[in-house]
Amino acid sequence: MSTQTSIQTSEKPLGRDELAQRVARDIAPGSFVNLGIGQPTLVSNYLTEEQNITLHTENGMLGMGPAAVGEEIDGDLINAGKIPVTELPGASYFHHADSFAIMRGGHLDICVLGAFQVSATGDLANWHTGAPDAIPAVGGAMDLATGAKDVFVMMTLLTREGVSKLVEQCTYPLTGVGCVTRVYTDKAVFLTGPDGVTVRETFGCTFDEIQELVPLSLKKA
Amino acid sequence: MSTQTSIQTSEKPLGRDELAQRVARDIAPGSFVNLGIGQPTLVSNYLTEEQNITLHTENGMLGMGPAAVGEEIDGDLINAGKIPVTELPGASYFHHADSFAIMRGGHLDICVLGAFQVSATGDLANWHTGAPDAIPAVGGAMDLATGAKDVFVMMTLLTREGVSKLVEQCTYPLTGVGCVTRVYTDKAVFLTGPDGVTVRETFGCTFDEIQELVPLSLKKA
Amino acid sequence: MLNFIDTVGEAVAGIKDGSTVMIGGFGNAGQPFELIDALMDCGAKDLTVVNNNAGQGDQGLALLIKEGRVRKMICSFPRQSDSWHFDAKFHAGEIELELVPQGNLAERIRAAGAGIGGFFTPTGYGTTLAEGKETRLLDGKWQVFETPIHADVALIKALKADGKGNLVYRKTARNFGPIMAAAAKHTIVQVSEIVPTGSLDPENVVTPGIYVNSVVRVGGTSREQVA
Amino acid sequence: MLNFIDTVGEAVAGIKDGSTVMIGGFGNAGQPFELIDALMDCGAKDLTVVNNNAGQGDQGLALLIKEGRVRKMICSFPRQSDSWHFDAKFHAGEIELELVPQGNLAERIRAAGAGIGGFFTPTGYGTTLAEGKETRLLDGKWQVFETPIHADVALIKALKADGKGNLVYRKTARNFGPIMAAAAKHTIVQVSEIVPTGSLDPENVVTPGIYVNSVVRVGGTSREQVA
Repeated sequence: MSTQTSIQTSEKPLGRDELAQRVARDIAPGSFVNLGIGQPTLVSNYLTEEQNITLHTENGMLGMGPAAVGEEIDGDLINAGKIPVTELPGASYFHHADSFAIMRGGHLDICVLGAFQVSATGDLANWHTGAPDAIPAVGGAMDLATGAKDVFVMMTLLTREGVSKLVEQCTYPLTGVGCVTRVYTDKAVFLTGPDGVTVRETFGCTFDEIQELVPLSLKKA
Repeated sequence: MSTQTSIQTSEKPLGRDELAQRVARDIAPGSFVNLGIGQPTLVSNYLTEEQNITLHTENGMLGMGPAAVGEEIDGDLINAGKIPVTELPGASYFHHADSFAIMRGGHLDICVLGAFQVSATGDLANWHTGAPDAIPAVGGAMDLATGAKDVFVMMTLLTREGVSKLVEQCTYPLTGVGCVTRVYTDKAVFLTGPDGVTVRETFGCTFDEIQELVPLSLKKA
Repeated sequence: MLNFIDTVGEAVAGIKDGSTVMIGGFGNAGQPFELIDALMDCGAKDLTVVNNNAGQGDQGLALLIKEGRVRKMICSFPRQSDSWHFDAKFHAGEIELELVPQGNLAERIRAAGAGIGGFFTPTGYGTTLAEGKETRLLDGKWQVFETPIHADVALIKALKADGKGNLVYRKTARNFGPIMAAAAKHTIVQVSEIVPTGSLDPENVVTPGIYVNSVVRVGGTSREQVA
Repeated sequence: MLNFIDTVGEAVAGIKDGSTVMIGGFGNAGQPFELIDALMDCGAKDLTVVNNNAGQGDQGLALLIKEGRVRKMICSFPRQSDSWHFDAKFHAGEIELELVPQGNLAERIRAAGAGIGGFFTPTGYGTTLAEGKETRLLDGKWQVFETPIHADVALIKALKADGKGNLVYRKTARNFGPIMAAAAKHTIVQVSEIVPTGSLDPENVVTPGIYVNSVVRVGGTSREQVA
């Protein structure tokens, strides 16, 4: 292993918006994409018209546009986070079973999800803290995790307590097994798969510094 | 058993059209009905406007109208027998999985089918002669037989050779098990079910004459 | 048999204690508030309710839960910022929860309407929500056996009905309506408008009238709010 | 990835020997004759074809069968008054037949598109078509286990496509189109008209463009005939 910083592509760790921009840039033109509730929704702000991305929302729509403002707000047109959104030309509506058939049948190119933890083999934990008094709520997370061709995770690499969320094995309840293909964090982008975890690029730190933070053996891209 | 003819409701055996008329009369107002290919199709000629029956065709339509004539003929609007038909006000079109969901989900009140044989317990054989060189073709027969709330069979009671088609056990390959609820024939109407076969009415013959023809023990209505 | 009914009260009058009731809607979109209010008023209790959520704020399903009329919720996402009535009942141990991944919820409802006795899906495999369930390797993926969710009654909201009970919906308010209509023994629909038979294009009907039993027009201002 | 293609020949050029090809249509309604002719011309052989029927008369699928290009048919109703080419091949032992009840055919195709690994259905229980299949008592009915039918390619016909590949169909020509589009890895659609994006009402789109890979406009006189 070398400490050279050839994969360091930014002087500083990325902020939430910079990270969203990075994810957006990596989405192939013409893709059909579902952006999870919360941080992943920011990605839509950085998709360009040339990319020609079609956004899916699990509550029954392809061709979702930006958040609705002012007069556009319509209680019958909301996204999975129950936020009023807009409709782009070429949109379509369908019922819930048809909407989840799109997700579960492997038709989405990419979904972007938040996470509590991702394991070395791409297991995802993002729906439940496991706390005994927490009310569990899963929504469409398991369907997205299992059904999309590529599952991208967006998260900070460390918890507020400084513990890595990229782990050997998840301690939080799983959302899906071996489903995550990429992990975008403030400090690095990781590729996950059956062969282990590869660091594709780092932000404001070196590969070795990332390796210090993460309790599993990393490979360099 | 008595030879009195109180259940004899016609002086003569019924012709195909009279039988179709009899079936039509027995369909409850407001019903959703699928009429099988061949003889059952005749039933539609005798449904009245007051009955408000909605016809389903398995190739994707509710609210099917009469056969198309002249200018009405449209290759995109056909019935399950591939005959051009018409569309009534209040019709709807849907794809094949949705169409068969209507049949298989138990939503049709009645389907009317032809038959080679019906057994004492309501088994139906109507899709295959079992001849070794015959090319089998099943279409939607098994779905209708299994899915409709009531399965009415229309057939002559006897084969050309004079053998009863109402039998103790079917010798032809089955379409469905215990699915037939009524059998309309030229000589009598039978109710079938777990309790055996009941003769509801006879046409041009007595109960005892029917019992002579049919190789299973019949009950009188 | 299709009936056009004058009031939401009459429409829900036949709902019995102990029924399984599907309620359409995702958040507030497509939620039949007036029918839920009527269900509240009719007094039916000991209900099993199937809905994506477990009520929001102080209205509709949330109120029904608050009043202790719901024995069990089958849903995918009970916990929301304003789901305080469900939260309280749940923490008090006064309501049962069957938590179902949203796609399984939709597919299980669809299965009930389509006469499917059960199916295998990869969703949930290896998670606590599949614990105790049969699994099988199919098409190279481990899958979990799931069964249909049937209901006695569905309460849904559509935009328009014609005289045959054919329905069309509006935007993402469509959501669970069509599959719940097919899955329930008795489907009650509130619509904004009843139009003459023949005025809906047969190509565009979303729920054919065969799935609809009772239609009630709900006039006046929509109570829909932005969540 | 969606492409608009100038000719049916280019549209089918990528179909390889040994492919499983779904072909839409019920009788002649919705059958993509021009795409089938192009498949004939492109020379692909050893095909497994999924269609409700096994060709009629001397055109389309019937011709493909006559020329010995179809190794196996998966269909519900091969025997028709004018299915002489299939009949001959079948009696000569030169074509394999998987006979599937029509509702199982539709549901198995739908399952492939929806990511369902298998399902139980009462259809076919106790018949020769369920011989050797797993059965199970569910919801009080004996049911048979059926698996999805996936395909490499679907050839379907729709009325219109917009610039996003969204499709609408016409009357009973819709039939297998929407479910085959979802079940195949690569879906090729012939349409009568390509319309600007935004001109199809989003409420009325039947097949969303996500299921469509190649669109080719077929002009001229329709070859549809009344069966």
